[in-house]
Amino acid sequence: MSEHSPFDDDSEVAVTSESLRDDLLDAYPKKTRRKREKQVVVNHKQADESGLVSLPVIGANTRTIPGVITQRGCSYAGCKGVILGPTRDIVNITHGPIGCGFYSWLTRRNQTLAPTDEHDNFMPYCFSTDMQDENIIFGGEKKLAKAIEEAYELFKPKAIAVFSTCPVGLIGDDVHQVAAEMKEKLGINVFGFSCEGYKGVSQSAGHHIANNQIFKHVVGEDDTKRGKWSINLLGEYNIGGDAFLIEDLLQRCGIDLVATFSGNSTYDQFANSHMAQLNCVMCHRSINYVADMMEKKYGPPWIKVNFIGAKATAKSLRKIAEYFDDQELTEKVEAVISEEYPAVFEAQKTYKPRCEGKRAMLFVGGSRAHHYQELFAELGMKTIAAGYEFAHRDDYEGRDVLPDIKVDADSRNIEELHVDADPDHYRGDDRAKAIERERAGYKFKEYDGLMADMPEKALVIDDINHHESEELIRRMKPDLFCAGIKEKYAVQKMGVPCKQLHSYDYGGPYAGFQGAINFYKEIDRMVNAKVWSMIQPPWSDQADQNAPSSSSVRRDG
Amino acid sequence: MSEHSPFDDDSEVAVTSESLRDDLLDAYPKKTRRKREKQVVVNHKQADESGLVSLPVIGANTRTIPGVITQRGCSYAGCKGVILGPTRDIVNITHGPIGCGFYSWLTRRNQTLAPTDEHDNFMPYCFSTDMQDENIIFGGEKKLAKAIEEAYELFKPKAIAVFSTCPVGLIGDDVHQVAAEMKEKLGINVFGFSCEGYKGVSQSAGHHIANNQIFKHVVGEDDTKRGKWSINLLGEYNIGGDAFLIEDLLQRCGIDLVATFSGNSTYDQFANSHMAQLNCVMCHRSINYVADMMEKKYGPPWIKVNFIGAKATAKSLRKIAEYFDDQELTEKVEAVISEEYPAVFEAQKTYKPRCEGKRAMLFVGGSRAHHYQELFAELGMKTIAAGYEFAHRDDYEGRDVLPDIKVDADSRNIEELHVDADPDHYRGDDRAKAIERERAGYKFKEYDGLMADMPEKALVIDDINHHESEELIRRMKPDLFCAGIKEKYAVQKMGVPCKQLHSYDYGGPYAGFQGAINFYKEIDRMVNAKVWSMIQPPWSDQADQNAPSSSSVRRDG
Amino acid sequence: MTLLRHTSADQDVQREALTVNPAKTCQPIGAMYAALGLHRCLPHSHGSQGCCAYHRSTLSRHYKEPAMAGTSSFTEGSSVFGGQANLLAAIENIFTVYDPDVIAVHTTCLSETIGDDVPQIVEAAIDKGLLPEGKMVIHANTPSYVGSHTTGFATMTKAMVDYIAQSSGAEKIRDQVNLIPGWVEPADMSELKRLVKLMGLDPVTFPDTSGVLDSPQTGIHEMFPAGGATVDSIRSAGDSCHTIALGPICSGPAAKALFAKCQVPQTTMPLPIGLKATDQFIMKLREINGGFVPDEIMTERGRLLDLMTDMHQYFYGKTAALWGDPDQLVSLAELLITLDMIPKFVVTGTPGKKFFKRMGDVLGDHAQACKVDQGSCADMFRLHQWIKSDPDKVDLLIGNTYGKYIARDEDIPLIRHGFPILDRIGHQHFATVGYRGTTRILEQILDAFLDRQDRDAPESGFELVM
Amino acid sequence: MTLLRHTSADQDVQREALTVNPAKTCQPIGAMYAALGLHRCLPHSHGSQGCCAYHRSTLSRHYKEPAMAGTSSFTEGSSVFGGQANLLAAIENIFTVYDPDVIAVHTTCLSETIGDDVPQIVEAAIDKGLLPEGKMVIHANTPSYVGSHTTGFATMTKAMVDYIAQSSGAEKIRDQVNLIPGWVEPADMSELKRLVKLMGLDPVTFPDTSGVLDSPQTGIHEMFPAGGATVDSIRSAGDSCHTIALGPICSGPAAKALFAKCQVPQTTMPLPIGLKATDQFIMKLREINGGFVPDEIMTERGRLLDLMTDMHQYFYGKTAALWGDPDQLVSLAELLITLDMIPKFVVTGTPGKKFFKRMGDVLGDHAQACKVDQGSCADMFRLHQWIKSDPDKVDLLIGNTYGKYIARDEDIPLIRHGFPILDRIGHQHFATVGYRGTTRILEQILDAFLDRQDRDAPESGFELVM
Repeated sequence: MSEHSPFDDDSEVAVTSESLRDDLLDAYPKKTRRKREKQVVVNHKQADESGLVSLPVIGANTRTIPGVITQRGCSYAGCKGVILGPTRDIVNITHGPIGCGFYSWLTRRNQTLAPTDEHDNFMPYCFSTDMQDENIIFGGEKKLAKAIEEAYELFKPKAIAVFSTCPVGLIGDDVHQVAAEMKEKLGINVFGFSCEGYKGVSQSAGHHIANNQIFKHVVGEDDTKRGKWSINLLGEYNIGGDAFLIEDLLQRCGIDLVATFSGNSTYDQFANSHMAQLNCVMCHRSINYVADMMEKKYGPPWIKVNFIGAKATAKSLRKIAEYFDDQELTEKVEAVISEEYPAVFEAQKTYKPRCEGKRAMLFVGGSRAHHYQELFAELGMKTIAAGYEFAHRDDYEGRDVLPDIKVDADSRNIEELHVDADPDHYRGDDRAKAIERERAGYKFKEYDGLMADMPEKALVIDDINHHESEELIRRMKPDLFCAGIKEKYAVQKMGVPCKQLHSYDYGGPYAGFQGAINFYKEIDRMVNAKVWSMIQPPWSDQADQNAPSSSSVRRDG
Repeated sequence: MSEHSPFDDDSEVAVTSESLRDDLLDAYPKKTRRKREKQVVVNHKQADESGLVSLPVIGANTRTIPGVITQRGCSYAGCKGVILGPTRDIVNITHGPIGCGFYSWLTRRNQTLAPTDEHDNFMPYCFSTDMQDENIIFGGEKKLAKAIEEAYELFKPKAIAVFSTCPVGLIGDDVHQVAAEMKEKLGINVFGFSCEGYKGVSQSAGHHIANNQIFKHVVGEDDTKRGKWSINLLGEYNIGGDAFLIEDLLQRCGIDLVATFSGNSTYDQFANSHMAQLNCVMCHRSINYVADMMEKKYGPPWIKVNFIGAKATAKSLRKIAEYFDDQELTEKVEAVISEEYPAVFEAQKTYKPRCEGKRAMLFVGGSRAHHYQELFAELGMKTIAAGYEFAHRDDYEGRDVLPDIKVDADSRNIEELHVDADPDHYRGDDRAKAIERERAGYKFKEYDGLMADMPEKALVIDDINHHESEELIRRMKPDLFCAGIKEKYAVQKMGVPCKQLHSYDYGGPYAGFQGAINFYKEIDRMVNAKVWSMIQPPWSDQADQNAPSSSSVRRDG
Repeated sequence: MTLLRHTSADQDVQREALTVNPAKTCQPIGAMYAALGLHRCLPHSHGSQGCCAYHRSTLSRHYKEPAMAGTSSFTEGSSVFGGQANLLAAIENIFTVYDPDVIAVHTTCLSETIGDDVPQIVEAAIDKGLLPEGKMVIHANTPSYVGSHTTGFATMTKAMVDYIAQSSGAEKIRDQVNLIPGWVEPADMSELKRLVKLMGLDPVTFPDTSGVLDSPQTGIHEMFPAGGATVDSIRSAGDSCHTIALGPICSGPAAKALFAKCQVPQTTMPLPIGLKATDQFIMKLREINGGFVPDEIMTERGRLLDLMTDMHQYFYGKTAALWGDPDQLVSLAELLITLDMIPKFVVTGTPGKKFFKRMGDVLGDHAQACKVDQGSCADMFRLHQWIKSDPDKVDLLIGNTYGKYIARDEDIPLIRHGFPILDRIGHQHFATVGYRGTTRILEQILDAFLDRQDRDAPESGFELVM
Repeated sequence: MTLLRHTSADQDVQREALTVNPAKTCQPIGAMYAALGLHRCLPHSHGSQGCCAYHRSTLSRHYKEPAMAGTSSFTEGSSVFGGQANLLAAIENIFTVYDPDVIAVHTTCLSETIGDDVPQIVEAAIDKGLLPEGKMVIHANTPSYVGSHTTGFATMTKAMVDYIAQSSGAEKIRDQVNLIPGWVEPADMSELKRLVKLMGLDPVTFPDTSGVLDSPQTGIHEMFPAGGATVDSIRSAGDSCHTIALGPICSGPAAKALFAKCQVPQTTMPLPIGLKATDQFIMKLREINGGFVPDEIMTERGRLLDLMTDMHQYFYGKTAALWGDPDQLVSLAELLITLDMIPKFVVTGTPGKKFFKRMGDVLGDHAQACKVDQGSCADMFRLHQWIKSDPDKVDLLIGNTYGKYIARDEDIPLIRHGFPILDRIGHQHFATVGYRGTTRILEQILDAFLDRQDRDAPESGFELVM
């Protein structure tokens, strides 16, 4: 491993990762600095004598410091917006003041495809109890019950979900009780989420709350048997149509996709998902515990996959095939990869020379800051700094550190479901197959995290804030910065293109092979756009005279 | 007949028609005044002892005075734009510099309806020889011949027409010779028009030139027999879809419309038109001579009709039925009128009270300034001044004055075709029927002109110019002014709505019963639009302080 | 395949609890937008960090600009024990790291429900020496369960008066007027200032997001862009001779507070969108400037009228459905009425007493032909049900981006106006207030109608000229 | 059913004689438009009255304004014996009835073919005492069979120099520059003047149709509206320190004539549409003003750039077909190139030597991928055949109203730009020059693309946010 900072080679001033880190931290008051020191890490990998590499420890999944201008959102956003948002046929009622429902209304680009007009698709609707002053004072349960009834009467959905916003918990509304009563009364599934915005330290808490309730209230409701190569895809949210591309690949391979959690998903898919033979986890952060719970309760093992990047996609498909260990499947997978790869090579030939050597920074999400490095690598671009918005230590350092993670008060507040094998539904055959495959050297539950893949001495920053982003950009002038909408325009004002990796800037899809090609094109567009060279006016290199004040130079004529 | 001017009753100042006429004329240099005196006429109708009413003599179809800002256009416009424009399947090539073709390209709203994609419709195309300097110097015949060939090769039309622009006649290009040669060469009908802009004194000359050539080169080419109640409609140009409504009425009456000259027309209709039993003339000015020629050459008589105004439409339909004198037809016509009239009454009930008593002025065209008075009358509106842009004395004073009209040099230049009965095609039966009907009191070739229908002492102005229009409006403040696009915005700047009666302001259709209703609505809209009352700012009745000059009041802040 | 297909035309159960597709959002985002209109001010959301993230995202998506703001990042602990520690930390961090002149704190449903006393916490911050010399913290109480984004905007605007404006005791400055523009685009604020200056007066404009949320691309990110009302200018608002508050909902409270605090006479009037409301605006300025209107403004007025006469035939009798904020809706409805159009359906989620009265005044004779609704269930779902059940489909939709779903389903053209506009870029640069701004709206409406006419015309009726 | 369906994609016979759907019109209308930009001037068409009727109609349809002009109303007699009598009568009538300060006579193909000598006729008019004291008649030779409407405009503009401009012999006025804007909309002329003034210079602008062809509705018809370049101002053009001629075709000849006549140094540069051409314009003004650019202009530039960065993803790689006038086309093509778009097909009917070279410079590396044509048969028919035969349909059309037929047939969005725009209202009020004007074009392009995207999106891809 090279000892020098990834910054050194291109920059004119002698910035080292360490010096830059110091500079970032120097601006803070003492207490703030102490906290941030743990989260701003130089990726110095140390190999012991046996060659075993150890990574630095990073602070993650801890409270955001007030006032720093964070990227993070809240538990409600993670629960209602991210996890439940992409499911089209559940009526999602936000119980609270109007804002939360409003902001999470169609803003996440999780696409869905109802096969016909007869199929429900409630995603274009925003349902809210629009709590008013009096509901805060006298309680909102009655209004919530009424709202559920009204929603049922208008839309006749197969399920209604209720999402709690900040005041709901504080005033003591029992959404679960109301949900249970309405389930009884209406005869459809109704369930609630205690995903108040203050729960946990980031969206991550909301993912957990969402997944737990889906696991409790929906998974296992439908025992219909599935085909021979059946899988679930966990942690894929169909941003910009990613899931459509992945679905297409799986279908062409003959793999039976039971459920995606939750891109392009339906209630019925969740209900049947425990019948899949294998769980494939995309976003480790948002959902690895669901895979664990399914394994415990129903038997199917899980593996980590990644469909971002052409190489990663091929690898993931092969890994699935390898699990099922069936010649027919293996051949199909290879055939699909052979069909897709020529166009990828062609695209790489075009775009790599135009992007090679450019430097990217990625600060986003709970897996994207890692996965997208694959695509940049395929373009010959270097990721010189990265970090997550809401990940935990295992997402940085790998699952090996799981036992070492301290559970603090904020995380303790998030319910951990205790799951045992379901006597009626546990499938010993799946378990047996997993054990057999593991013996053959197949790796389950394997995730080494982001840091292992980052260059030596790259900066890894958890929960980055505006100050740190701006300093990084100002000092390092990367060719591209990846973040979200809140960061985008500030970054671009510095003359650096910013790719949104939440919404894809309304581009995409970027998953799979076709998606990789889309991404190459998009990055080429961004890093080679003429506009960045035109920001300085042609007279900027000439000394300006003192301009008269504008009032004095105006005339009539 | 009332003796007082139509202006007196509403206006506060004592303006008489005579005084206003004087005021209009006073602005002119002597020579100009002398000429305009003949064309600006107070409609003083004198009845002799026998009750026979004689109208004042008006100067018409005389040269426009240079510099007065006239409404008029030229011969080319009348020929290519008005008469040939609405025919969809002739390739019309303008031989000349680019402008003439450009300005007459799709600007007249004469709609057409090709029944299928396979039918030609060249109206959206502009064809021109785009004459250049060298063509003027060395002659343009070769270029014209080549252009005709190129047009044929690209479009394979059944006929090509060539229109001469000003320089063509001057440099001596023989378009007729070229046309004849190309007709020979290509095997399709090719014919030319000597419609140079300087021919005659207005568009009217162009109409004549156009009609003559169509009569010479196309009419009579196809002798297919027609049905029992067959007519041609002459002088209807399908502005805004008028012809579609008339076609519909005729069809529902069972009348066989052979050809319209030339609204929604085709080459084949013209070719077959001589087989119709009756010619019905809408715009007397533009085409009455064609009716005469057809009568002479082929036998069918002609009548004047008018489909502008509900009453006039009913009357015209009945007059056609009366001619054929067939119970079946009469019943059909009455049935159609009965179907249409209730909606007309309903509309009149709604709109008449909103428009009644409002005063209109009409200065447009060669028949519209007369025909549209019907519609205003149906709304209870008064036409207090009117005149034509390019009509002749008979259009004002009625066909009785035809023998008295002096043919001046300008008119003498326009070819008069000498037509005799066609020995092979003259239909004596049609002629016999006409004579029989005439004996029964049926009136052919009857047109009393505009003045007979105008109120006593209304102002009748031929070839009005901007000065006269502006004075009329300034002095009389009519509620509505009807003219064309050149006048529209100047009129409206005076706070008076201006209805275009060439293009219908991109509204319409206004013909027939439905068209009448459209027109009522439109006039109600115009005379009652809120906007006219808002032109003066609310502070206009308050004295304004002297504003500081704008430069001194600007500040920064 | 339509998207909002799940209810039939006749289906609008009498709802009293469920809001579907709201025509409003919550107070704090309004407070944040207003605070961005204060020069060198960092808005701060005292509550969960999700609120701040949502508000910043929405503002950035609408304005295509950075929307910088801090949050107190409440966790469960702060929700139980109060947010004082969080706000103190925030104040220290913000002044240390970002160095604004002002922090403008607004509350959320969370901090309001637990009852945090922001002024008391700010006192504590001062006591602890967390406020650098010359810096200030202002605040507004904006619980999300009261009012709407527009009232949040109003409340923060009023806070600027409460905290900053002062009467120096001297005579009022004859040529200086306060201009409270309400929630409009940055370009609107520029345009309003231009008009006041043309009228010979010196406007103290607040909040003023021009130069903040329409800032130039210069290669430098200015944490605090050049625009915005300065503290000094707002301070001097107490000495202005008059306050013009545009829009009673957004601007009325600040104007009234300024009168109460500094005795500046005030006039609250409609947002100058459309001929009549702009006439009213100019009339008032003319009253203040001693009675003149410069030629430039007369010309702009005349040009608008010219377009109104030229375009009238295309507007006459056409119907529209509108949703959004009351201050905008009243003026837009009036504009349509002056064009002889009919604003057939109008909804706003924002509550407030005088809306029906104001709409009634504007609609006049047409009131019977129009449906107007306001409040919690006066949402876009109701509007859409009205549209679905109307046999004469309305000709036009005017409102924010969410209208595109109705536009698609019902095949009705949409003019994007109001907040938020998430799917187009540029609106912040084109004013729709004043005579000139109204010409833009007219052009948009005309284009919508004529594009439709061109699209639907049969071959024979496809026109070159219009 | 398409309208321009009569030729298949592969059918474009090598034409040398037949123009189909021209991308130009004739000189006289340009002379008339230019003359309307002279204050208290009545344009006069020396030829058949049909020319004048056509030109006035077309100008009125484009500008939605009166376009007053006289005609010599040639009949067959005048065509044979010459138009002197007609012009003398016209001069007498016009001064008597309409009282302009200037009559601007232009010729037509008719009077040119017969060889009328306008200056000699004017001499005769003076001899006969037909010219009142202080009045003048200027003239331009604009045979319709030479050049195009744009060169006619150029010729009348040059006539203003030839007849009116004078050098007083004193030193040039340091802050006064001549601004020859070329054939642009009235709002463009206003915008250009505003920029020059912001740069601290005093523009002598001619012709100047602002205030003439965008005049207000006041209830009074002004035969000669308030706008237009005055004779006095043009007279003083000879004393300006510099002439900036925008567009070599429309403005170059006048600038050169002014240099020859009064030794005013001149710079002929592209019309400032787009970032680069506007930069060039500002650079030149900065050179003249001694070297400063005020903040206001820097901000406008930065805002344009901001939109360019924000919108870039929607523009990148998109293709367009353009037609119209060379001065516009060169700048529009450059604008598209700076947006990373490709102006794939470009035609102009206007002849002129440097067009290919200028387009080549602007297209740079893309020149090979683009088809450009000029002259008689470089018409919209050719452009349409190119579009039909291109397997990748272009994404956008930019040009005058006539493009709507191609737009309909090929289902490609059209942005109306140039002359004439007959089927929309309002364009004369919205500048497309300068940094601000360019933002309007950007907004139009973006709207065109996004409206299309919304229209064509499947249910699953219909997006709220963009």
